[in-house]
Amino acid sequence: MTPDYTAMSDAEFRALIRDFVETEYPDIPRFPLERLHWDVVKPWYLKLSQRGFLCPTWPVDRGGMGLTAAKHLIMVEELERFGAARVHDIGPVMLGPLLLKYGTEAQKDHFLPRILSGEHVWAQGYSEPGAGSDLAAVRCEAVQQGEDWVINGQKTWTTLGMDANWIFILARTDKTVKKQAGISFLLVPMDAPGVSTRNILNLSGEAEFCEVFFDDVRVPLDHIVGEVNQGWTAAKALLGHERVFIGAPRLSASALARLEHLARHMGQWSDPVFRDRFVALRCDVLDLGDLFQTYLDRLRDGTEIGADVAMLKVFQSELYQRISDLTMEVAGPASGLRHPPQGDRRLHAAATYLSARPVTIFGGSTEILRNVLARAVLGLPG
Amino acid sequence: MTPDYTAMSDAEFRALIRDFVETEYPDIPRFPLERLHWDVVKPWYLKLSQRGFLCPTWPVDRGGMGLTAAKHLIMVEELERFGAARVHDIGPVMLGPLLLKYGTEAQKDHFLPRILSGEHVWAQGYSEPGAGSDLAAVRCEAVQQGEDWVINGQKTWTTLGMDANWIFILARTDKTVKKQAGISFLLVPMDAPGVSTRNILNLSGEAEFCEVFFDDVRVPLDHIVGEVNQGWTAAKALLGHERVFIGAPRLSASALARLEHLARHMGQWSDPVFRDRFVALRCDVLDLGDLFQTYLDRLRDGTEIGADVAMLKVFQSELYQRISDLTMEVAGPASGLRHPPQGDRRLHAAATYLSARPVTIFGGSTEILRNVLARAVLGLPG
Amino acid sequence: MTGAGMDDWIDNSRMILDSARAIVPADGSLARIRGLRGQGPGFDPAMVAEAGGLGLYLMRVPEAAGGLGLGLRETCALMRLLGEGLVPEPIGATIMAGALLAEAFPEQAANGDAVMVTAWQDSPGTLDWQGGAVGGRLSGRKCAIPGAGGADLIAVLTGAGVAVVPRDAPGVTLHLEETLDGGQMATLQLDGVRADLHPCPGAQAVVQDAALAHAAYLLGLSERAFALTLDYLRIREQFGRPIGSFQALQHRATDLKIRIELLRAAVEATAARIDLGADPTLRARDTDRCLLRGAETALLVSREAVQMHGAMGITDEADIGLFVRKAMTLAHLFGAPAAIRARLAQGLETAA
Amino acid sequence: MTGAGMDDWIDNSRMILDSARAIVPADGSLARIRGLRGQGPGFDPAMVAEAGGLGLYLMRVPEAAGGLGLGLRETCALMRLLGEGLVPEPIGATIMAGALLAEAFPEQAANGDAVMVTAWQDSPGTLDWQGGAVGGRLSGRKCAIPGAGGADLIAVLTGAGVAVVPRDAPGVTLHLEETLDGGQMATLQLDGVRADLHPCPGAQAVVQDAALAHAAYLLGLSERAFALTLDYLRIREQFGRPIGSFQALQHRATDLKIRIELLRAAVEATAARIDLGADPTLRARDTDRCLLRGAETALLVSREAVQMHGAMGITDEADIGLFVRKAMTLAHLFGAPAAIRARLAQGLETAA
Repeated sequence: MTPDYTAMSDAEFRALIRDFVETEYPDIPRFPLERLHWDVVKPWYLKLSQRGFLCPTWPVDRGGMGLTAAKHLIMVEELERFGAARVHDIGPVMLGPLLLKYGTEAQKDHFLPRILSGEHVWAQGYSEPGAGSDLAAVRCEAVQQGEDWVINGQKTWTTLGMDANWIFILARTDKTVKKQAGISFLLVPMDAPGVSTRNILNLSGEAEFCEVFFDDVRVPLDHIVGEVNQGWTAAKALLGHERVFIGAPRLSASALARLEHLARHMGQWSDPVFRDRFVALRCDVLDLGDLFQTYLDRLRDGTEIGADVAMLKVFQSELYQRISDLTMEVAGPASGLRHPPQGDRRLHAAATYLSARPVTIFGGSTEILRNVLARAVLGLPG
Repeated sequence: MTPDYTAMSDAEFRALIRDFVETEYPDIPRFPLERLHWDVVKPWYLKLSQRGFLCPTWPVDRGGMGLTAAKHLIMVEELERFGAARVHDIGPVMLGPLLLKYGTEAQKDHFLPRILSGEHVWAQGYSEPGAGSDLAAVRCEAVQQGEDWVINGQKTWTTLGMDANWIFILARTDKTVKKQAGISFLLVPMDAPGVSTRNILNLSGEAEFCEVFFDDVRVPLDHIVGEVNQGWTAAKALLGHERVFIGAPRLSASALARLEHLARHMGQWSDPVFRDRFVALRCDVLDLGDLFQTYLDRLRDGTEIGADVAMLKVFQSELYQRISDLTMEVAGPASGLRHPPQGDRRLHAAATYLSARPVTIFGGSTEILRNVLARAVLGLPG
Repeated sequence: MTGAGMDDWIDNSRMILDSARAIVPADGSLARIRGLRGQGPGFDPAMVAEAGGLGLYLMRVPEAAGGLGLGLRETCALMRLLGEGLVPEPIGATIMAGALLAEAFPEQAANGDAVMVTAWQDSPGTLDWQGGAVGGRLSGRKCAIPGAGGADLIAVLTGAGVAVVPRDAPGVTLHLEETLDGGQMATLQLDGVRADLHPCPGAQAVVQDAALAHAAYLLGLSERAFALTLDYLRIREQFGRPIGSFQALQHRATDLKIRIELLRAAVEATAARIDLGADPTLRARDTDRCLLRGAETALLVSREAVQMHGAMGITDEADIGLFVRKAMTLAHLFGAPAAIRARLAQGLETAA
Repeated sequence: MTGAGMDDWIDNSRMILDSARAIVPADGSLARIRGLRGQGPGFDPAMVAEAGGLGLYLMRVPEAAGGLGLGLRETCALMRLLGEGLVPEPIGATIMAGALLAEAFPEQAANGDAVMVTAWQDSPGTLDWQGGAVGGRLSGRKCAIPGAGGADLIAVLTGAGVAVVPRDAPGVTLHLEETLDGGQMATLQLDGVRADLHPCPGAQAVVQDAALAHAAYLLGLSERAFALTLDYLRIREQFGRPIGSFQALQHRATDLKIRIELLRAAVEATAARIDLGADPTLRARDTDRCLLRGAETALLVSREAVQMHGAMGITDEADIGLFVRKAMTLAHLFGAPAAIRARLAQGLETAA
C-alpha cells in the first residue's frame, strides 16, 4: 500500500515529509550534535519504520520508498531542517543496499525485515588499529572450520557499536594473495560467544565508538555476503554514494544556521564585523552546494565518480571547522560550557566545535585525501 | 673629527639623524618600493658619505660611525620613518665588514675609501642557475694561471648588478673536495674583459636584477678575500646579522603605515570591518617586533644565533604579503593601476603587492626555511 | 529569459568556443598578448573586428532584434575561454552593449568595424549604474572602463536609458590610466553631451550578467594560471626531485584546485539559474557570490603560482607574470571582496 | 613598579618555578589533573594550601605590606608553568586578590588555608570591573569566575573598592556551570551584601596584570600541547614512516611553533615593559595584544594537535584532549578575538 512517491510533485512530497516529521517526531532532542544512543533514538527509528520512511532508497517491494535521488534529497532536507536526530542507519543505508546488490535471496528475506523492524541494529566493522587510513591492510582473520567461519582479531572506531547487536566486518580469508584480494565480508551477531567490546570515549567524554574484539568467534558459512575473498569489491561498492554525500554541504549549512541563531542571541547579528565573516562562510556553503550538485548530477546520470570527488569532503570538513571557529568566537566565554546554554542546543558552541574535530580525520583524513587529489587529479609526481 | 656618537643620549642621536635626513635628503623619491638605480640615488649616497653617515657599523678610523647596535637601530628607524631610499649598500653593509674581518691591510686601504667615495659600487655574486636555494652548489669556476685567477661561469639574480662596477663572487677553486670546502671569495671589476651582463626584468617590468657572465675573466691573485678555498666561511660570516635583519618588522611596519594612509584616503579608516583586519595585522607587527627584539638582544650579547632565527623571516615575509593583500582590497579597482594614484607612492597598492612577491622567494624561500625549522628546531625526522 | 532552449546551450557553447579559437590560439601561445602590452590601448582593433565577424557581439541580442539570443551559459563559456587566453580586447563590454541596445545596436559595432565599449559604473568598485543623465543629456562620471582608450563608440548606461556617443563627441572626456596588464582603464567625464537615450528596462539584469561574465573571465584566467603552474611543478627539479613531488606544495596546489572548482561550479550554476529564470534576489546574491569567489581566486591562484615558480615567477619573461598582472588589474573592478561582502551582508536582513 | 629589581627577576623566577614544581610535576604527568575532572569544583583544596605554603599568593603583595613584591615577569613565568601542567587550582585568582587587597589580604587566604578567588568581570568577555557596588553595599553581578565553586572567600572588585566576602554570606549567590575542562565557572549574584570596601587605586593595573597572567597560562598550555604533538609526530608511523617526516605536517608544525614563539615574546616583553613602568595606553594595548595572541594560539595549537594525533586525538584517553578542553574553557574568558580586536580598534583613534 505504499503510495507512489514518484508520481508526486516535489512540492507535495516535501509537504508530506514536513508534515510527518512535525507531527510524529517523538520527545527526543532536536538538532543533536552528538550521536544519540539506541535507547533514546529508538522511538524515532520505529516511527520512521512504521510510516515506511526508514529506507528511502530501498525498492518498494522490500519495504523501501523507491525514491529518486531528487526526492531523496528533498526528504533529507526536510528532516535536517526540522533537526531530526540521525537514527542508527548502518542497516538502512549500508547493509541493506549491499544485501540488495550482493546478498542471496535467503539473506534478503532474513535480514531486511529485521532491519526495518529494529530487531537488528547494525554496526560497521572496517577500521582496525593499523588499518584506518589504509583499509586494505585489515588483519582480523576468518578461517573456515567445518560449517563455520572462525574469526579472530579486532576492530576499532566502530561508531555506536555498543548499541548494535549485529556487525558486518571485513576479514582476511586468504593471506597468500595481495592485500585487496583476500578479504571477505562477514555478518556477525554481537552476542556470539567470543565477541566483546570496549567503549572509546570521545573528546566530549561520550561513548561514541567502541573497539570490538573477536576471540574464536564462530558464525555459519552462509554469513558471508558475496563470494569468498570478494569482500573488498562489496565494501568499495558501498562507498560510491558515500563518497559524494560525505561532502554534502548540509553539515556546514546547519552549523551556519546555528551560528545565525547564536549570533542573534548574543546580539551580534547586526555587527558588521561579524556579518562580514558570516557572509564569507555563507558564500562558501553556497558555492560548495553548487559544486556538490554537479556530483549529484553525475550520480543521477550514472556518470562514474572519480577521485576528484574528494574535493567535496576536504572543503566541506574544513569549512565546517571554520564555521565552528567563528561559533566559538561569537559564544565568547560561554564557549567553554559543557552543557547547552539555557538548554538550547543551537546555542551550544562547544558542541559544534567538538563535533568539528573528527570530520577531517575520519572518512579519509584531509591529509590523505589531499595526497590522493595531488596524485590522481593534479597528476603531480609521487 | 667624527663626533662621539657613543657619548650621545639616544634622544640626541635620534634628533641628529632626523634633522640630517629632513634637511639633506635630495630631490629623489621618498618611500620608494622599487629599488632606485644608481643615477637616481647617487646624490643621497654622497650626502650620507660626506656627512660620515654611510657606514654606521664601520669603525671610526675607517670612516665609519662605530655605532652600537642600539644606536644603529635608531638610525635605521629615523631613515625609514622619513622614507629615505635605500642606497646601493652592498659595499657599506656586506663587503666593508667582510674586508674589515678577513681582508688584508692593503685591501682595506684600497677598497674601503672607494666604497665611501662612491667610486666603487659593489654587487653580490652568489646565486647561480641551479645554486639558489643551495648556495654551496656554485659551479662558477676560478683557476689559477700564473699571476691571475681565470674565471668562467655565470651568476644570476644579481640585484642592481647593472649599476655596479665591482662584484664579489663565490667561485669554485677546488672540485676535488666536498662542496663547501672548495669555494673562494673573489673581487672582480665589472669592466674586466670577459664580463658581460643581461638584465632581468621583474614583475613590475623594471630592471632590478641581472645575470652576470664570466668568460675567461682574469683578476690578479690578490683579489681574493681570505684564504683560497675558505670563501664559504667568509660568505657565511656575512650572513650572521643578515639572518636577523631579514626578519625585521620594519618592512611590514612601513607597509602598515602606508595601508593606514591609503585607508584614510579611501574613506575606510573608520570602517569597522577594515579596522578589525587592520588591528589583527598591527598586532602581528607588534608581536613580531617583540620576537625580533629577543634576537637583537642576542646579537648584542654575542649569543649565538641558531637556526630558529628563520622563524622571523618566515613570519615577517608572509605578514608583509597579508598586509599587501588587504592593501589591494582597500584600493579596490585602483589596485590595477601601474603608476601611483595622484603621484602619491603611499597610495600605490600594486607596488606594495608586487614588492611582496619576492620576499618569500629570495633570502631562503619560505618552503626551504620551513623545512629547516622542522628538522633543526622541531627535531622532526627527515 | 533568452531564446536559448533548455537543451541547446551545450551545443551552442561548443560552437561559440570553436569559433573563438580564432581569438584564443589553441596552442596556448601568449605571444600576441605579450606584444600588445603598453601599446596604446593595449589591444588590437583588428581582433575586435575578427570577433565581430564571428558574431560574438550578437550573442545577447535577442533573436527578434536580429541577434543570436544566446544564454548566459554560452556567454560565460566564451568569457572563460577569453580569460584563459588573457584576451585584452573589450569583447565582454561590447556584448554588454549589444544586450543593452538590442535593435539600436549600431551595425558597425555589431560587426566589429568600430570598437565599442560600455560605460556604466557610477563609482569605483560598485554595481551602481543609475547616474549620468541630467535633463535629457549625459552629465556626470562613469568609472573603470577597460578598453575605452581604443574605443570609437561608447554605450553609456544611465537611469534614463542607454545612449551611444562617439568617443570624440563634444563634452566627452576620457581620463586614461595605464594598468598593470599593459592596457588602460578609463574614467569617462560627460559634460552635457547630447545623445538619444533609449529606454532600457533590462539594464539591471544586463549589469549583473556582465558581472557574472567578468567572474567567468577570472575563472578562465585562474584555470590557465594553475595549469601553467602544474606544468612547472612537474618539470622543475630541486634537490634532485621534481618540486611537484614535495607534499607541502602538493597540498597547497590541491587547495587551489578546490577553489577553482568552486568558482567554476558557482559560475556555471548561476548562469544556468539565470538562464532558467532565477528571481531578482537570488540573481543578485549569486552574481555577487561569483564575483567574490572570482576576485579571491584569481588573486590567490596567481600569487601562489608566482611563489611556486620561485625566482622565475618574479621575472617578466615568465608567462605567469601576465596572469598576476591581469588578475591585479581586473579582480576588484566590480568591487574588492570586502565591498562585495558588504553588499551581500545587506541582503542578509531580508533573507533572515 | 614593584620591588623587583631590574636584575633580580631572572633569579626570582627560577626560585618561583623551582618551588612550583610541588604543584606541576617535573615528569609532566597529568594523572592528577585527569582525576580531578568533574569532581565538584574540579580542583584540590589541599593543592591550594600547598601553593599558599610556598608563598605564591604573596608574589604581588608589596614588600611593605608583608608580601614578596615580585614583578609581572615572575608572575608570568609561574602562570606559564601552571598552564603547562593544566593546573586547575585558582592560583592566579588568589594572586590577583593579594595584589588588590595588600595589607587587608586575609591571613588564611594568603597561606592557602582558605580558598579565595577574585570576582571582577562585569560582563562576559570584557575587562570591565567597575560595577557591583551600590551605596556601600555589594549589589549586582560578576561573571566568569573559575574556581568559585570551591571557594571559601571571594574578593569582589568594584569601582568603590575591593571587599572580601565569605561565600556563604547573606545575599551571595553563586550560579555554577560545568565547564569542558571538568571544572566549573561561576556567576556571582550580589544582593545588598554588607562588606568593608577597601580603596584600591591600582585596580585597573591589577586587572590588566591578571589578563596578562592569563595569556601566560595560555602560553604554557600551548607550549605543552605542542610538545606532546611533536613527540607523537616523531613516534607514530603511517605508511612505514614516522608521520612527522611528512612535509605538509612539518610545515604546519612550523607555523604553530612560530605562533607560540610570538606569544612567548609578546608576553615576556609586555611583562618586562610593565615591570619597568610602561604608560597606561601602551599597557592596555599590549595586554590586549597578548590576550589576543593567547586566545588564538591556544585554540589553534590544540586543535591542530588533535588533527595531528589523528583518531587518537579525539579520544578521551589521549592527553591532548585535556588541552583542547582547557583551551576551549579559558581562551575567551577575557574576550574572544573579535571582542579584543574591537577594544584595540578603539585605541586606534588616539594612536593615529
